[in-house]
Amino acid sequence: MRREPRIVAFCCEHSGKLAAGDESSSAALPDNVGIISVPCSGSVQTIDILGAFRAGADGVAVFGCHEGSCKHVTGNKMVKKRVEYVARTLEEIGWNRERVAFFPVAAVESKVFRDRLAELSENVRDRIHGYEKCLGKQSESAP
Amino acid sequence: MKAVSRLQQILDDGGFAVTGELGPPKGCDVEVVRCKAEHLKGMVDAVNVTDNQTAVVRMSSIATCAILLNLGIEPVMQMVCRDRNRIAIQSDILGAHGLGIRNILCLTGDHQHFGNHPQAKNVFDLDSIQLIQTVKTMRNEGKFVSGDDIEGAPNMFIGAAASPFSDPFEFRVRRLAKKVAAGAQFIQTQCVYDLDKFRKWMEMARDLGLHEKTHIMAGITPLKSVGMARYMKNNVAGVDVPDALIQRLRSAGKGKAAEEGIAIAIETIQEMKEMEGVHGAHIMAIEWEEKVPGIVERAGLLPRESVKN
Amino acid sequence: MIVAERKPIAEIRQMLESHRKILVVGCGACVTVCMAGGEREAELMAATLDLVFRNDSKCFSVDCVERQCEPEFLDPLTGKVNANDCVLSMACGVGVQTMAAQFPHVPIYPGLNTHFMGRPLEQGLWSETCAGCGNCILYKTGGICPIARCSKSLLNGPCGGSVNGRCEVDPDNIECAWQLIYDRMKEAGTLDLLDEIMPPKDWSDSAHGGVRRVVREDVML
Amino acid sequence: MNHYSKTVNSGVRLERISVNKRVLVVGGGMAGLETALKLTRLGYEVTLLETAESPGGSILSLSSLYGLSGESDLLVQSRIEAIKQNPAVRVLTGARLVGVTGTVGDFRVEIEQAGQTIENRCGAIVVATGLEFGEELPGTGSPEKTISHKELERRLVDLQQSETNRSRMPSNICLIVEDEGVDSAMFSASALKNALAIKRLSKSSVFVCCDNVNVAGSGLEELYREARSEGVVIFRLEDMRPQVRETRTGLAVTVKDSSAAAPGGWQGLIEIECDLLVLPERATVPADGVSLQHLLNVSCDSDGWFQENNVWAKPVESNRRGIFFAGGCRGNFDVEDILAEAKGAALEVHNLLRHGKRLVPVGRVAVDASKCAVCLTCLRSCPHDAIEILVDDKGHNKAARIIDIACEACGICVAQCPANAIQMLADQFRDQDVAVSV
Repeated sequence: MRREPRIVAFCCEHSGKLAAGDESSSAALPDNVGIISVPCSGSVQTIDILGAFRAGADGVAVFGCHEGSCKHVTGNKMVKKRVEYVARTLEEIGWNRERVAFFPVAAVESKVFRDRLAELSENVRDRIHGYEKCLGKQSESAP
Repeated sequence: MKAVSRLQQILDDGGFAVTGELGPPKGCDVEVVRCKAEHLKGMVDAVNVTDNQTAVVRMSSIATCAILLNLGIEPVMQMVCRDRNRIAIQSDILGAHGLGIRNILCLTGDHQHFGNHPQAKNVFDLDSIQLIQTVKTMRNEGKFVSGDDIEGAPNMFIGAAASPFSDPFEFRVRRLAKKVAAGAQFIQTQCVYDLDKFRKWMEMARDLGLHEKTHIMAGITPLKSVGMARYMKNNVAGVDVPDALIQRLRSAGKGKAAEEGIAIAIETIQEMKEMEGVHGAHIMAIEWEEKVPGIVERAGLLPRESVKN
Repeated sequence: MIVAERKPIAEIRQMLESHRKILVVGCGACVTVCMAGGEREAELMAATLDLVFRNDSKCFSVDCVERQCEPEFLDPLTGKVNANDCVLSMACGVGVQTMAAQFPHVPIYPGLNTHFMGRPLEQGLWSETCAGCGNCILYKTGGICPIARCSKSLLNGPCGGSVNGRCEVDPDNIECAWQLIYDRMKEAGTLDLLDEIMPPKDWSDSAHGGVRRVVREDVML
Repeated sequence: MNHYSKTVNSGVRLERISVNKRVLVVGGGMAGLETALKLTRLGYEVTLLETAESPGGSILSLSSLYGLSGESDLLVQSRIEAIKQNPAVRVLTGARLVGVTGTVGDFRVEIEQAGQTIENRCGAIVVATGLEFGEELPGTGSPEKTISHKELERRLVDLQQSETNRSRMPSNICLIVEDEGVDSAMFSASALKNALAIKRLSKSSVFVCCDNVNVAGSGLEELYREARSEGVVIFRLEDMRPQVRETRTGLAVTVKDSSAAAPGGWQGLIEIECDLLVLPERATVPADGVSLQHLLNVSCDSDGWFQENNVWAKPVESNRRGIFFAGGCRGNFDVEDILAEAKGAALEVHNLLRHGKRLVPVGRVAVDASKCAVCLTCLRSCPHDAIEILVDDKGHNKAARIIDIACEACGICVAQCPANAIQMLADQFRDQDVAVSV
């Protein structure tokens, strides 16, 4: 049976978290998405992202403020570089680099937030099904 | 001191010397050497043989020099510090002398990064100035770098290169002075296109009296095309082709650029003949040896006087 | 400090293929500071390998010691090392070898490529600065080492490949050390020092003289 | 799977920390003067630094640019007087800020005045270093026919003084008012004022090319009408910068006025023949403003103005708590804006230092000194300058330390530390959270 890709979204509490809305908000988030609120996207460590994959996530999104709007000035720029580093590491181990992405979003851009998540889910979906088919045969076959 | 080579004889006698250059083949086909040598024979006083230039593996400089000697051409053996330590360098100098080679041009050598073995480990045990000093000590004092005595010292005419167009410009002449102090008897410069800058450099050299302590020969490389001129300007460190020159090649029109390049080379040589302290021209016709006779002739440098050792 | 860099995962993967229980050990000294093998990087390495081998039922554990190049700091690790099949050391080559000497019966693998002695030019960018040649000449060259910082280790001035202060070997990334020396000494009014010909260097004090040692008998026990 | 748990202990507490109620204001221009006055009214003692020999700032030399009536002169003069009378303000002229250490509530500053270095302590710093106008004009290939607005004003003064100068005024004058998107009432107003002056003093034709005639200011609407009725021709520039080319007799300026364009037909391209072109000078950050940015370790935008346009920071706030900006140093031209900012900065300072005490959460972020390699990564990474290196009695570095009063608990240092030596104790997610969310 086809399952939805599991997505972990690290969300800056000044932008991504607000864009995600809370449980009472009208447009609820899909079940396959887990939100983790962070004080600044710049506090998301490389190990946290890898940790999410180890815990079984299929894709990881980091939502931070738009360029020039980070409350902590450089946090979004820093995490962008870390996300790129993880993407390269994923590539190195034979995974698809598109499993992880940084998305700039403003607190009010609730739709953008959902669109980006949907994008990531789409990117990841095909991969996981291909991957699950080969499970047990080859270890590195996760595309 | 008695001249050890025809080149030294001409220079010491106050003549305007002409040297050519021959790049050994990337294989063991001696015919290639003969063919190139044929163009140069009788047209120049001596022929430089490059030592794995731009760090591309070729037939060794010493062996090629020996082949030239057999063809009746006087070689200038180029030796770089990139590939040999002081043991190999001194050993090769002894061997070269044994084969009858009497001119040596001491160079640091291009970095292996530019060649066909960028993975190689370089040596640079000595630098070019230390190499000059080494050859001089071997000849004058009969001693190796270590201070050990040589049994039968090599008698070499020692040359060095100068790069007037590299940076820092003001340090270039000081470095030349160091080479002369180390024992360089003749100097062959990097190709000259920017005559104004060269004149300035010569003036600085004359201020230090270097033109009387060594024989400076100007490097001449005829440009084949606009593309080559641009390449030299942008990609070869220490070569500066003025825009006016490139424009001149361009306006020569299709198929005429090569002819114009040769004309420029001839004019440059003629300028050099008039410049105080310049004692010769070193013509580096890269893979274009067949043009050398024409250049030498049209520059009014023929016949090359026959000097006996 | 000693500057190192993580090895490609593919190479590490090959080393570890046949082992099941793997201990990744970081080092708290130079490689922590150059972001190559500290506790954080050791954890990252384990996490990455855990993904690589996710279907191979391997078990990774992580530890970090003060300095891997000192046996005393390795003693507390003995139990852990013995409980594992092999060690992936995230130290420089010195640390890896100290570890290998300390635990002769356990395979010790290097997780890093050790590059050079250098300094950070900015956060995240390190440059080679000392070649450890054993005979310092910095007092003659304006405090800039031509052996480590000139591509040809020239001692008597710049070669013809110096253009606009850059080295022709890689103009974008390498400064011409001799231009730096020249500028510095010109500023200091000590250019005359450069006119002296530096004789061929005695390389016997450097790596070319055989394995080197430094002995201080007065501090020996 | 193998878990490495992060050691977490909770121990965040609130502490009352004393803060210094003296405030340093850097720059004695309109913004600095106003901030100082407002601060004294709120009960603070102020040290006011001015590099020049007397306060007043660039507004005095630029007053004609601002001035519709010379009122800006008065605005400044009255404030200078008020400052002089005020015992709570210590004015240091000919003085420069040369060193800053410490953090909010307790900055230690070094001031250089007449070759002497004065040390001072303060709880907050307000930067009001202003702006300057470069004389450099974009090249048109015809320098003698191109002048700055400032130069035009000099000529207008000559014109007023002598009849003979009037006949020498070129017959066609074109004024361009646009500065790469900077839309300021000051620019358009001064251009209109000057255009009107030319009209009244000579027989010249005057054209004004303007991004947007800004009439949001007192008297500006009237000025605009007056200029129009006197025969000043105004073009509105849109999506095309004016193109200037030389002609045999003078200059030709091509502008595109879309309000004149015919839909689907003529695009509104108009060529103005003129023999004098007046271009706006560029406003720039003065050199000492740039060095101040380094000294204070505050961020600026790509043009060098203090304080990037950041939605999270209030206009006058910097990335460092306790350091504020006001006025021209932020790229502001407008007198009203400058005064409003000065007030804002004073209130922010008040908010921070009131009661001389500040309640600070302590221990949200903590350094494990035994793990710290003193690699300086956190020190370099912290956007708020809230990290220092602890030093022992002998001056040896021991470990990094979080300066709680300046810390914003963003977690960037935690993420950067290669030794895992910094922990976030509050509000931080754990690995378990990740596992749960998956």
